[in-house]
Amino acid sequence: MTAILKGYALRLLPQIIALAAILLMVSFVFPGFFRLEIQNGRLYGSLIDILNRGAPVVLLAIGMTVVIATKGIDLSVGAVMAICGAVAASSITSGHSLAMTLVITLGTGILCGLWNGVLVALLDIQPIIATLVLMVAGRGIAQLVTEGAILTFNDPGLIFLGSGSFAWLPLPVIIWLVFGILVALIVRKTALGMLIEAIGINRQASTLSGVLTPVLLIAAYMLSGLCAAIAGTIAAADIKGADANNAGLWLELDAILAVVIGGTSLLGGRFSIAASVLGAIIIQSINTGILLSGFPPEFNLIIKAAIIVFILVLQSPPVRNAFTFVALLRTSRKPTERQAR
Amino acid sequence: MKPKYLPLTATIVIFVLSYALCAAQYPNILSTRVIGNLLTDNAFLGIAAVGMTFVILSGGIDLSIGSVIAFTGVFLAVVLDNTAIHPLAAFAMVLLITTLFGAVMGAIIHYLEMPAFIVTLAGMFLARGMAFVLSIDSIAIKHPFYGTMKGLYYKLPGGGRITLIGGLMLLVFAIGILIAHRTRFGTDVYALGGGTTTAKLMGVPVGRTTILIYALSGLLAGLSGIVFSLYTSAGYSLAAVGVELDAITAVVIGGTLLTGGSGFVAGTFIGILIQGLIQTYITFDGSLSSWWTKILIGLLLFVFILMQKGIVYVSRSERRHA
Amino acid sequence: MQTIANNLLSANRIDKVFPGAKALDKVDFHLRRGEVHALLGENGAGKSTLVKCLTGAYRRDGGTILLDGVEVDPRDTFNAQKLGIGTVYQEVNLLPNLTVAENLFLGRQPRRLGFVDVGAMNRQARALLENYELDLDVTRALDSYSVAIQQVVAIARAVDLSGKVLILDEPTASLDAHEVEMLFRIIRRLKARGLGIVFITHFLEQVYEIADRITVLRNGQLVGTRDTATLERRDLISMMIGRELAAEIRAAREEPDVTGPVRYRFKDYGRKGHISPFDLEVKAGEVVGIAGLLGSGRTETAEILFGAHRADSGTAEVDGKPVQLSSPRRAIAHRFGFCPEDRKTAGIVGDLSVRENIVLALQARRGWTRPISRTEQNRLADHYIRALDIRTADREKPIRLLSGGNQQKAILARWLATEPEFLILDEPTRGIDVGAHAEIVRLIEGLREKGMSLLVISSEIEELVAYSTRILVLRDRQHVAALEGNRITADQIIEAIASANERGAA
Amino acid sequence: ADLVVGFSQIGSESGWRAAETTLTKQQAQERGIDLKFADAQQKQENQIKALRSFIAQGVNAILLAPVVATGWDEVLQEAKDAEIPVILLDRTVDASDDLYMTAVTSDLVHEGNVAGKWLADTVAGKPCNIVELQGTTGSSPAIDRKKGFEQALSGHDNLKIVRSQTGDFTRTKGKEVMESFLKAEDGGKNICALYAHNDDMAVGAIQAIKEAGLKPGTDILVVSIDAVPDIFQAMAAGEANATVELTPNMAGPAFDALAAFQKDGTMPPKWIQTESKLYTQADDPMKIYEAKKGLGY
Ligand SMILES: Nc1ncnc2c1ncn2[C@@H]1O[C@H](COP(=O)(O)OP(=O)(O)OP(=O)(O)O)[C@@H](O)[C@H]1O
Ligand SMILES: Nc1ncnc2c1ncn2[C@@H]1O[C@H](COP(=O)(O)OP(=O)(O)OP(=O)(O)O)[C@@H](O)[C@H]1O
Ligand SMILES: [Mg+2]
Ligand SMILES: [Mg+2]
Repeated sequence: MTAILKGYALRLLPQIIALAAILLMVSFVFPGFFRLEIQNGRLYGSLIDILNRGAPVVLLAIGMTVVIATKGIDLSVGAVMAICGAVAASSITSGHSLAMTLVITLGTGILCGLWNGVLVALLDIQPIIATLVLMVAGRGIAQLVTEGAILTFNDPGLIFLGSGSFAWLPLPVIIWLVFGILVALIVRKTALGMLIEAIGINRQASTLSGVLTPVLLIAAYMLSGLCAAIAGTIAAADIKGADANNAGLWLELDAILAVVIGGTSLLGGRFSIAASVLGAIIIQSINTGILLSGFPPEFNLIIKAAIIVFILVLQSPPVRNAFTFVALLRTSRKPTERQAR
Repeated sequence: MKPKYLPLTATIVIFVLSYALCAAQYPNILSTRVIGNLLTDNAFLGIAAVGMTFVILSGGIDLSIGSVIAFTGVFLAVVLDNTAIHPLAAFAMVLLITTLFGAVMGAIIHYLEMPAFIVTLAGMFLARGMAFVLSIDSIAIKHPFYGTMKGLYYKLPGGGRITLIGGLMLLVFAIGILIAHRTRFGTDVYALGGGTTTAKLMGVPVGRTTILIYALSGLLAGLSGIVFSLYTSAGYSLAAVGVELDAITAVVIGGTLLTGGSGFVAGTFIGILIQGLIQTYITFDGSLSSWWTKILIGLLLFVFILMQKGIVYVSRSERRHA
Repeated sequence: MQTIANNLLSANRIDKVFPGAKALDKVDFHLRRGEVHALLGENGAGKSTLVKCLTGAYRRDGGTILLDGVEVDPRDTFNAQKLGIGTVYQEVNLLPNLTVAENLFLGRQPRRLGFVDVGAMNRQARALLENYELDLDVTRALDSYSVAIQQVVAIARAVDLSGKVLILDEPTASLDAHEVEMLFRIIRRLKARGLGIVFITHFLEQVYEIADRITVLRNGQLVGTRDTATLERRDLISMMIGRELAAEIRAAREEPDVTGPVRYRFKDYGRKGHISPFDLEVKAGEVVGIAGLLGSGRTETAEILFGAHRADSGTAEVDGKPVQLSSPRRAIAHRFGFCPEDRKTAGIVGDLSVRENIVLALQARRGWTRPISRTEQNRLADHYIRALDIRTADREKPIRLLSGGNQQKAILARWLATEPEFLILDEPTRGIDVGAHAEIVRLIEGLREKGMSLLVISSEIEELVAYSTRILVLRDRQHVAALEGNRITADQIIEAIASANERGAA
Repeated sequence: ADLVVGFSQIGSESGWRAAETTLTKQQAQERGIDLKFADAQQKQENQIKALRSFIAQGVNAILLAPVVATGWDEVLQEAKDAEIPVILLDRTVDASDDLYMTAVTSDLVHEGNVAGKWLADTVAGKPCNIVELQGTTGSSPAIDRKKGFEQALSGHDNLKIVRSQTGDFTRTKGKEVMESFLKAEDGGKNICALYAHNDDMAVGAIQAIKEAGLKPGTDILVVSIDAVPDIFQAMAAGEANATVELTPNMAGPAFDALAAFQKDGTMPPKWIQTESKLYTQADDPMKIYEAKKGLGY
């Protein structure tokens, strides 16, 4: 058990170090960064903002991780967020109950995922292109629902999902924590994780071994759709309105980036949901850090790019190997002796 | 017919059919003006897409080209606005920069073994960030040389024009085809797409080829940026957002596999024309709301991919049964 | 002194360490001009690693390499090719998406005015392949040809590249007797020209037929180099496995009696463009061997039985009940198992561990909601690692890091773990060393005795004779003959294959 | 319809623009004009393509809402050669003014100026730290509205912009950026006013202010631009203080000018400026909200 935990910690080490470094850096440019206080019955502070604002990307990254593990990619998540936000808003304003609205919204997200999954798994269209279709059309569909305007609503229940709090934490944070743990458990406590990895590494061999490839592939995209739906609902609830034009715009790239920072290969295979979540939080820390720093906005992109490049270079195989090599040198005696046997 | 030509043929067939369909509804689409526009308006996209084709053939992807186009435009505008440097010299400078930019991305991809998607995504942020830092305003380029170049066109009967930039795109495609199919470098690109490890075992200089591929893509993105600045006579840091996705779409519609190793530069040309046709059709129709425009573009994209799959599938199975 | 001067290629004290494994430990290897030098050893002994160190595909961790008495240091394969070392690596290592001609001339295409002269390239490619009695459309993509043909193309490329040294790592694994004969003719010709040839194989007959000297590796260490003429086969085997081999495959067969009921019945089973409709009945406790030339449709037969390709004609019955075998999953539900021929693309799941690869099919059958517990997985993996003698540092090693033969055993383990009732094996002994080879043949016999039905495809006719209770012969994607009882002899099989062998003309 | 007019719209990136599209279509329908609508999805190249297509189709006139000021000379020249009048909507271009018939626009700099003046008058000499939510970096409204606002502030040493970041014209970003402004400026105690380049960002920021336990409109003054319906709701609730209207009905005056030109060749003035009207809480915001609600904002 401890060995497994240790392996887990080791797997997440690069992400944890990167996160710590960024937080430290931000605290240099903005000294009050680590301050936390309780206000209106919830924790209040920049750290909480990061967790809270990161919610959409964290959620998208959870689904994206599984899709990428199957050697796919889902470019449509941003658009699906917009669709689902629009659906939620229009459902609640047309008088449906909150429960009904959630069912319809999450159902819509899953349906979008089903569409992507069918294109990829059954029609055998390359994932980037298959999901590009919905990426392009999806925002149009969302606008169709809202008719181009920002569809506002006042339902306190729905708004609570975006800006309420529970146990001192903002609700979005609770949602992604619970959902992330749930998905990670389902994936790791069943055989799903291994089967998904097998598909991502060698689809043909997996099919020949009797793995239900098409079903699992479709399920992966459906999960991604569900994640986008939750993210879309939160994003809409947060601003009390569905903004079909801007909700989730370009977030698919952030989600993919989060997965990669989390160390999951874009070529599919081995994945870690916890690492992707950390990746998403890293990205949000950069974003929040930039906002707190007070640099002029022209520099936002360059700063973000530079930090990301730096993190990824540190994580790249040659650099990592160089580090492990140094580490190995220190403890070199033992393994070689075992070899000789 | 060889199986490898199937997707290309399918694309051509689809293009001709859809052009005929559009023309049946709006005969004006057959005018030389529309045909000339198709070339001129898509020139910058076409040129960038040639680079993208090479990148995708090698199994990579380049997300930075849209930003590089914007950067090029802003750079030219700033240089021409503030100095007395001749545009041609400025062109040379900017092409050098973008080529180097591509080469550095290629080197990072190869030596640090990082996925192209991520490296070029960072490149995308970086190039646009540089454009912002140079200037956030849109700057008009008033140099007389630009006017001269714009005055160069071949007038077709019926009012259409083959402009300098339209012609340049055709030239780039021709050279691209030549490089892809008639040089060792071209074959090496396909070889990388077939599998880096194997290519390496077979003696392909993987590092050099990777760097060259992204340098080429950077060069062509720079050229595309020059064309774009000629097209709009301006530099603007928010220009050409999402061009990389358009280019990828054109490459894929043109029958190139995103996994690399299979496809044609010529196919990309048809892909560009198909995209241009979709847009022309939508403007001719003129009754779609903003959202239906998006939905229709997505839908047509889907239909094209489906038709292509269909044609390839049908002719494969026919060959089997023959 | 004399011998050193005579050495074309000398490797001295080569070291290579992989994380968790010392693949080569101060290995010496000397290749003379004009000799065929066999490099032998068990699966995982380090043969492929040595070759890769020699050609720069791997950077060695220590040692020197001399070519023609001059120290060389090939940094990559391109470099090695320039030095005149041509190599066929284990597993076909060509590019499936390029044309045959491009594969042959990659990196050295004939040019005119700086541009590749495609016409000349194709012409030269055709000329080159004529030596190998292959009449291919060289402008077609390589992957439109079978593994065997790809292998021949790889050999042709390596031979053409080798100015001084030719290295062949298990080139004959997927070749039949005819192709092997042809390859040997070419090897002899090169040898006469003074090339040094390194030849890796697990077929000892071939070693004795062609090799002048033999170097044996075991566990990454040099055991010794001997002249073939003076080395007894028994001694060679004990050099390789470090002990006496109990028994090699029997050449003669004892007659097993198969009296069980017919369990699997296929009628008119076929698929257009793949394999002509055939009838097949398999009894419990029966091993049906399938023989035929390359591309005769053996693999296709196996794939269609397993549902990897859907049959478009005919019916299938299991125990008298009609069944639909429309997908591997369905077939597995009826307790079929299938070890594919192409382990790289259809067998191993490279990044997963040996353990996960072994439990994969079993887990897939149980469904994702019923995970096999970690303890159970460990037990299964350890059991088969021991039972099949899979050489791996531990069960958590990614399978792609195992040597070729050990990968093959792990795939076999994957199927045995599902306890199948009808097991289809396509070239199960390809790339497997003598010791293991004998084990697998014994395993097949053991499984049969337990009442399992097997269908085994192999290019090794002796092997088929040893374990088959019935043999089907295929030609041109048709089932043309069936041999039973005492008609199962190597001669009879060869005759059946050859009786109307138009392929020779092709 | 006898009059065919092509309309190249920038896109549908905001509620304001959707309203402009709706109104343009309405106005065209009322006048019996056949409107050919093309959405450019925020891309200039698409607008140029659309214009060329309109010319190829031979429309009678073109409405253009240019995404950016530069780069229009060539295609406008083509339209002129084809004798098709072009009317610019809501933004101008950097081209010689004989290339288009007229421009119906508001003055973006002036809008910022009006907002700044209001703020200067309201705080009346008291020291005031302002935070600014900019539009999309590089977009002309962001640049001009910033410029106008700063012009209005010059000479008022008591007014200081302490933080300025982009909120991309969206509610989400407006809220997120405001949250960090609040953190950075001592929980918001340091901030006296918020200037947002559009109402959407202001609406987002108002939520952030409320969630931080402050009263928008009282603790922090809120002034923004556009006058979309939702800001009137906020004003009615006392959470926003002022907004500067950018009317979405640019097409009405444009079609009027076009009709006059068609009838007897009257050339309209080169610039038809729409009013930049300031609304405050004193203007019965709920009534305006009701009136504006149906316009597709
Ligand atoms: N890249 C690698 N990383 C780690 N271990 C490796 C790697 N490549 C090979 N090995 C290990 O090195 C040992 C030697 O492998 P090698 O492929 O040289 O064996 P071989 O003699 O060619 O066997 P076979 O006859 O099965 O092909 C094996 O134990 C293998 O697991
Ligand atoms: N001489 C040939 N010319 C062209 N194609 C061939 C030739 N031989 C085989 N092929 C191709 O290879 C495939 C051979 O089928 P299959 O793999 O079933 O043969 P096999 O008997 O199992 O041979 P192998 O020992 O290579 O596995 C066919 O699909 C065919 O297209
Ligand atoms: Mg080997
Ligand atoms: Mg076979």
